[in-house]
Amino acid sequence: MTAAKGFFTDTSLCIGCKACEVACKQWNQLPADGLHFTGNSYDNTGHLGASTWRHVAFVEQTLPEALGSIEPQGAGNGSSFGMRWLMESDVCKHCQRAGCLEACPTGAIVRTEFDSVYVQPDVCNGCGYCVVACPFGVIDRRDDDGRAWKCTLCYDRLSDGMTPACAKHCPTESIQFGDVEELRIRAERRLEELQARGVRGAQLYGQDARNQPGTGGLNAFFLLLDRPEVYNLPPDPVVPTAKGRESWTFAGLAAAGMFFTAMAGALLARNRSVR
Amino acid sequence: MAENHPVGFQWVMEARERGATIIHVDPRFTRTSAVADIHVPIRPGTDIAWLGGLIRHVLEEEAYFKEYVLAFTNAPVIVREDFRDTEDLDGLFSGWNAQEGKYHVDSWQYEGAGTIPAAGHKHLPADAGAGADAPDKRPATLQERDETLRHPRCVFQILRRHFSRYTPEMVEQICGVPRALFAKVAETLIRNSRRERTAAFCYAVGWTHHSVGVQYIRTASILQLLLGNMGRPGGGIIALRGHASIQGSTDIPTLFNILPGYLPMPTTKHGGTLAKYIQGNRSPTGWWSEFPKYIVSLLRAWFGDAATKENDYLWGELPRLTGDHSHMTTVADMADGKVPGYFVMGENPAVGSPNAGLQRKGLRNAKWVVVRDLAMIETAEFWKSAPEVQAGEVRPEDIQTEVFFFPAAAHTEKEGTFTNTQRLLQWREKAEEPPGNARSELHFVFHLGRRLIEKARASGKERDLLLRSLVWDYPTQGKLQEPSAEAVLAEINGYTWPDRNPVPGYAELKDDGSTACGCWIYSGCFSGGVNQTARRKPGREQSWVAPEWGWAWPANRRVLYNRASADLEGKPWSERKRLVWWDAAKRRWTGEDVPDIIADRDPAYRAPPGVEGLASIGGNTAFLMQSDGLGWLYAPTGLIDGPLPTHYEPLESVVKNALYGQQCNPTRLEYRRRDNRYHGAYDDPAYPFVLTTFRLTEHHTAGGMSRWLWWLCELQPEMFVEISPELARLRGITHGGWATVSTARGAIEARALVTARLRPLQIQGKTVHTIGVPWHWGTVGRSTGASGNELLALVADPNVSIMESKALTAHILPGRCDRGRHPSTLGPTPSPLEPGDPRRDLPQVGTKRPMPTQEP
Amino acid sequence: MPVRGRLPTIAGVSTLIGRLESWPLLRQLRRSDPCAVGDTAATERTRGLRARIRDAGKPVRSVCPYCAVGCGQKVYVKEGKIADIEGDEDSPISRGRLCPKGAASFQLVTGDHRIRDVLYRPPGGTQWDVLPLEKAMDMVADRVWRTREETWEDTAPNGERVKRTLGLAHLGGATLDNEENYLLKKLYTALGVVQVENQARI
Amino acid sequence: MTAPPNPVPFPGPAELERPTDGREVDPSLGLLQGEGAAQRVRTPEPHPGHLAPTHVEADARTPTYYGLPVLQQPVWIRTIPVYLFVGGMAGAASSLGAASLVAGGPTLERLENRCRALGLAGDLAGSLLLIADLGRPERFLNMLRVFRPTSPMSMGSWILALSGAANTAGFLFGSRRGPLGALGRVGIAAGGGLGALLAGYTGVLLANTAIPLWQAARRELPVLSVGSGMASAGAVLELFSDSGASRKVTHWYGSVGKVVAIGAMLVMQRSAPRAPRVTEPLRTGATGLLWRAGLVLTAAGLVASGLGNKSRARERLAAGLTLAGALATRLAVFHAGKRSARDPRATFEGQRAGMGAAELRRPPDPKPAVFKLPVMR
Ligand SMILES: Nc1nc2c(c(=O)[nH]1)N[C@H]1C(S)=C(S)[C@@H](COP(=O)(O)OP(=O)(O)OC[C@H]3O[C@@H](n4cnc5c(=O)[nH]c(N)nc54)[C@H](O)[C@@H]3O)O[C@H]1N2
Ligand SMILES: Nc1nc2c(c(=O)[nH]1)N[C@H]1C(S)=C(S)[C@@H](COP(=O)(O)OP(=O)(O)OC[C@H]3O[C@@H](n4cnc5c(=O)[nH]c(N)nc54)[C@H](O)[C@@H]3O)O[C@H]1N2
Ligand code: SF4
Ligand code: SF4
Ligand code: SF4
Ligand code: SF4
Ligand code: SF4
Ligand SMILES: [Mo]
Repeated sequence: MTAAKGFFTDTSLCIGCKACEVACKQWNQLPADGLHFTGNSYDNTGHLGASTWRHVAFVEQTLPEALGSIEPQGAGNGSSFGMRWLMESDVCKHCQRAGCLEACPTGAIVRTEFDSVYVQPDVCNGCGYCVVACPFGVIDRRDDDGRAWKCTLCYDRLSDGMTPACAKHCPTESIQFGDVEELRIRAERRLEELQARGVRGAQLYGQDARNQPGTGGLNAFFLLLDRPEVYNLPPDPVVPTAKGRESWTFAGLAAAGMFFTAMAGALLARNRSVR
Repeated sequence: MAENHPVGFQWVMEARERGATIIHVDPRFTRTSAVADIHVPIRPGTDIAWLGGLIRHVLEEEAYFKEYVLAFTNAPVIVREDFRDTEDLDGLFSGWNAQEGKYHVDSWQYEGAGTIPAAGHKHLPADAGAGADAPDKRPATLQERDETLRHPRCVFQILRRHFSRYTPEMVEQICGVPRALFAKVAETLIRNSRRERTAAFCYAVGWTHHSVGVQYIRTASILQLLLGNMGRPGGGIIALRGHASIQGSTDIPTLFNILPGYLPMPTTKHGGTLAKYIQGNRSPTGWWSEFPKYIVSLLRAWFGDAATKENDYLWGELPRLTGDHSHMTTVADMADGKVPGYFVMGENPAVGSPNAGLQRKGLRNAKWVVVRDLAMIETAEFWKSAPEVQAGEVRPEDIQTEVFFFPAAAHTEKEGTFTNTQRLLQWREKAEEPPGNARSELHFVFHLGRRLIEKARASGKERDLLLRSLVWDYPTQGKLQEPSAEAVLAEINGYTWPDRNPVPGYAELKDDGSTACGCWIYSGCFSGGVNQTARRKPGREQSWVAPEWGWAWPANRRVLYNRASADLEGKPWSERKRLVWWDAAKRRWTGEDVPDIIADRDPAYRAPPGVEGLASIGGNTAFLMQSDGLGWLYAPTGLIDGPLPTHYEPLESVVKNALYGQQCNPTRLEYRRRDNRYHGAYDDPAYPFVLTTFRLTEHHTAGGMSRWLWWLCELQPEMFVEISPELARLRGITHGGWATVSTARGAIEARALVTARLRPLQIQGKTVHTIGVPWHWGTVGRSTGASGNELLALVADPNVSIMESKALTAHILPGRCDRGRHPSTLGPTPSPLEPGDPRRDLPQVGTKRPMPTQEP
Repeated sequence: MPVRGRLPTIAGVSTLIGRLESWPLLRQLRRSDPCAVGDTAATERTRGLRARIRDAGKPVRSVCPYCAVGCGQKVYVKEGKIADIEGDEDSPISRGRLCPKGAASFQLVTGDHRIRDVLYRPPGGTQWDVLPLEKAMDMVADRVWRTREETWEDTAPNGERVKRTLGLAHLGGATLDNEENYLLKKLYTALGVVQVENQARI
Repeated sequence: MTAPPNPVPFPGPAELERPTDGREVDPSLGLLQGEGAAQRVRTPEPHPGHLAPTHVEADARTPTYYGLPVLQQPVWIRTIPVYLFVGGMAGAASSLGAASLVAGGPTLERLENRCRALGLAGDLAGSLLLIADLGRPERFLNMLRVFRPTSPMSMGSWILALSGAANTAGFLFGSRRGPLGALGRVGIAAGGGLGALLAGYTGVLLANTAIPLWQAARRELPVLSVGSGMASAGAVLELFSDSGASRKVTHWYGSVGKVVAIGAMLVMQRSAPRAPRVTEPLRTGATGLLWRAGLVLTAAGLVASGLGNKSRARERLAAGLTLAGALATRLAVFHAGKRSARDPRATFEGQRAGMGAAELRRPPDPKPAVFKLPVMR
């Protein structure tokens, strides 16, 4: 196996230009999702979906405690007027323990030699189970197509030694692509740097199993400037399978119970009739 | 910048990561503000006051870079005795002529020496006094100076007096910027300037789209010169220009007032001879003394053998300007039926130009219109889908304009060069043939030209002489008979005449007709017969200047005025900031970049007084194009509205000018017409809010290149306006609901995006609300909506005829638009001109403002 | 389904075996891969997946047509058609990056919104008609000539020599190439047209 | 001079403005070959309901992203709750059938036959319901491409398929003699075991997801599934019971099922005491009503079938109530899950309250041996 590849998305560098969204659509030649004005800041995409594999979130925050303060933030978040505007480019996390992958009954979803999670469109039968199994709400089935789709980590490009389209085109290197191991180190260093600059709320999200035990770490992880919820990310996601064992146990017990009930009933009836 | 030049912004982000401080001055909190260190919300239209405040601060705190200022600027130069400043005349400079409604600039001149603006006079009012008739042609080398900067009439002292009232308190009163924030910015700027550090200013149309737009940039120039930030790495004033080749279309201008390479268009003032034209525009000193070579080579390139020394190279046959023939003037004339034929190629004025309704009225009143574009646009469908047609006010059947739509080839379907915002020419290769009958402009002009030249040959009339003489022999290629763009580029580069060997650069051009050159500043782009603009040595294999990628004018120089990066002896001011320097051993200038000075001019050389020509360029000359080689803190000539920037309110404002009795720029271009009504100068009760227009990263200008693309449309699917929660509350507008914005020119509806990114400002004791209007939408395309330019008026900066789109007044109401008749569809009956608001001008300014056009 | 009477042929059996061979379940068993989350479950298509521009040959070097930053673009052409447009890593300006507009230029140039015919709308017309290119060019040349003749002025009303026409005007240039602007300005000046303007003015 | 109008009409922008696939590549100019190029697109694109202008006042303590869902909603259509209902019933019936065969003796032969029929019918109907829900029904066989123990859906498919096979064998041959009969009886017995799993796994199917409500109820859901399956199988079989013995058996079976189901439901309501938001859909709104209806109907079915001497009518009433209760319960669970997915606070508050990975006793192995990474060439 080649080294695991992934993204470190450093939101402190994002300028919300959406180049990643369009570059992804362009490379993958995805259809548009229609024209829907949301009024949610500049985010008219809303969410990742079957034909949106990159999504840029926009969060306008007034910082009450900073009102009137003109201290530069150092991280550059223009907050001299008590306001900041957070932007984050969201994508499939290519989880170490991927809910979608573990849930897929057809084997349409596989893990590749780059340690990414890939949906094979020639296999997927659209059962929709991956959709509910992803703790991040990433993968989705396109109704009119019938199959589930998500970021491929540009599997086709990686196979030819190319950088994924979104990372390549990101003007500010907010999306950094590379070996996950190396990205992790870079991310830790970046976090320290930002903390030293006094950037409020800076935190890593999902860089390893320690940070995110529920998923065993993400191959596409993030540096956030606020709590995950602010960006619509779950604070403590967990791969559903991790809790599945318990469920199976109860299913087994219940099944056994049922069988015993049935046996008991049958025996009872037999005894009665014999008597 | 993050919004509209996102990929350029990577360098800003990189600088930030290396410790640079980013300050963003913008009325709105934008994506740029989001990553900046300091955001300064400013009232639209007040940056001169803001920058003026910084200048005053730098001067008062003695924070300027003294050695630099003394070495390279005109701070010590002494100005004529009869000069009067706005401080003396309540907002006017000396020389105001109420009869003509403009300044006579004699009194602005230096003591003892004449001046010619860099690159001559590009605008018509360059008449009496501005140097065109050159009352004072004494060479700049004769100017009087006071190196101690104490002389009361030296530029430095004038500057001090001029800006003395631009105090932080005044800045707060005018711009709405709190004093503490001002202090913070001033301190940051100063800390990051002068010898060891540099600061750069980036601007785009947030600074230029004002009736004082040019003076905005002048203010920044003064500040940068004082801080020693010009011509140095990481410094300068960086114009972030608009379209892919907007710079190119200015250098090789499809503009009325200049010829290629910024040579002025002939005007009637130049009379009939080339000599008179040269006399009025050539500077005796500085690089501009080479002027004759460029005009003669141009004429040779255009008219070939027909242009001879004897016939003045046919200069006398060139068309003349008599006034302002700029876009807005032409369209107003067209609306009055004076311009029957109109070509629009790669522009969409029905959406992009101010007072869109008036633009369309112009199209309706033309006889024929040719539109060339990639896709269907509003300018071609004005007779079909315009708002007034949709509203039934105008019937297509009644529109007598003949319209031709020619499909254009896309950038991948033709070869040629774009010049980007850093003056870099980059050659594009061709990927495929254009579809169907789509053709490049090169194809269109060339074959149209062929047809017209044939007609001219047949006519034999005198007026067709130029056409008959035109050098139009470009080779064509392929099935489509596409003219060779390289052949055209070779002509632009220039060659010897008549054997057509490429010249290596403009230094080799001659004024005797032995060279031909289509654009002298581009000379060198094809040197050695090699297309230098097609060079593509990967950036990572070169120095940080990357001189072997494309080709920059002039002479592949990447940083203009880079001589200023070294001190008087030619040593870099700072090793950290070195760019070019004097190599004493080789007796040559050298460095990372091509030095912006004559290569072997010894730093110690000083021009003897009175000397002319290139010999007037001293080894200390950092601003070669200026007649005196100096950075102009004070502009004795070249500007129509004053030698120093002065804060005037926009034509339409919400407050009185706090500094002067003169409310607006006295020389602004007004178009007083019934279909172009103006609001009151200030406090107009019908239009109580400030309106500013802006762009979105997701769309491109008038939308022809973005509103057809789903991938972009879905990102910003609908027209909206940005307002603050306070304004929304005040007007009862709900977030996401409809709002109607109106001015005297029109009304539009849009979704309301209520956001704290817009904040009300406290100005002179009142709350000022700003409405932010993106203007990308129109009636054609996959995402349609109202165009912001329905709201704007024709009104312009006098120097460059640029519109005032960034500061005006408007009204906003909740709900959809229920507009009355569109002002531009009002009948043809002549009406008395609107008198104009007397509060705009001091009484002595008079009412005789020359208006570029009037209704018939 | 009754199969009686149709004896399985050898070929039939072998294709069946072939089918079974590619049944990942069997692969799973053979490799004793309990979960089949990797290669076992991959299809031929997946294994052979490569970037579609792999066989497009050398890209055409271009420049983004939108804004003045001038980002480098690489245009990949396959079978005479554009397969992909992306940023040019070699460009010292853009280092391979593009903004959303630049990234969408594939759609700009290949979209079906591109018009292929010369369209003509006569005075008072309510719809577009199609004109042949050459004919349209002739018509435009005629109109230019006639309008120029009609509106020519040798002298201005005040008697100054002007040698021009104010009856013709041009707009546009910032989206065009230098070579195109050059020919435009050259031709217009020779025609005596002075009202030539572009985006630099607005 | 005017040109003669060319008869070819220009396809007006109106036509161009009509969206087709959101790519609109002119095939003579560009190639549509990217990974997503094969995505089929219907026009026009329906509006995703949740993207309405919202103005969320930033709540500093419990932020959400404009109230937008964090998870994707289940894309399953209504056939799925029906499948859960049918599958549960079939599984329970098969189990009872097997038990009758093994332990019931001749008295329960007719019952056993009915169980077989119900089991098989349920398997078939369930398969159809499942296939109907697939985005690409023609690819239903892909369900048996691999065996993925991590996927309850995969397990379920195999269970359903094997159960279907076993029940078919049982149905066809169960009453015969000889080796075929033996095979049939093996089928019945196997069908019984598989049926028990079939009834139980549907609970796991829901529980093994990221939907907060379902995940929180991961212990109760399988039990509820089984109970509800027994209840409905009991109700149907009781309706058709011909002998007192079989009636007793089915009554017993159904009643236990109902009791279990009710018990599971009561526990499930309280499954997330730390984050009430998670179980909110069970308490409020339409889903809450449906849930309570399921509970009440099931209880009513229990009461109606359990009291004294039964008339045929009362028997029918009891069966009807029970079936309605079971169906309502399934629908309630399904729709409550959808609501739970739509509510970002259910996810956020649940996980903040320790219901995410925090409640795992042992965090999952980041790279469990069982998922050893196969190397691709
Ligand atoms: N995405 C995208 N990029 C583009 C374009 C596009 O349409 N879309 N267009 C291209 C073109 S043609 C051009 S010219 C450039 C223009 O680039 P910009 O100049 O950046 O364009 P705008 O958004 O029109 O204006 C910039 C900002 O000026 C602010 N502003 C308004 N009034 C004032 C003022 O008085 N003072 C100050 N300091 N700021 C003010 C506005 O709030 C706005 O944020 O962009 C080019 N790049
Ligand atoms: N209110 C307000 N108004 C403004 C501004 C503002 O800030 N506020 N900004 C102003 C500014 S800075 C500008 S630059 C203008 C821009 O306004 P316009 O230039 O009118 O707008 P664009 O949409 O860029 O128009 C360019 C057209 O050229 C076409 N095109 C592209 N390439 C080619 C080609 O090779 N050949 C041909 N024939 N056509 C081509 C495109 O399809 C497009 O339709 O708008 C101005 N208007
Ligand atoms: S984020 Fe979701 S879709 Fe992506 S790998 Fe993880 S579970 Fe799968
Ligand atoms: S929808 Fe497709 S990818 Fe998702 S689980 Fe089902 S088969 Fe696998
Ligand atoms: S890696 Fe490729 S598929 Fe995934 S978001 Fe980026 S561009 Fe899209
Ligand atoms: S391309 Fe980069 S900077 Fe732009 S929105 Fe995406 S992540 Fe942010
Ligand atoms: S990619 Fe974006 S930033 Fe670069 S030239 Fe194109 S429009 Fe400008
Ligand atoms: Mo522009």
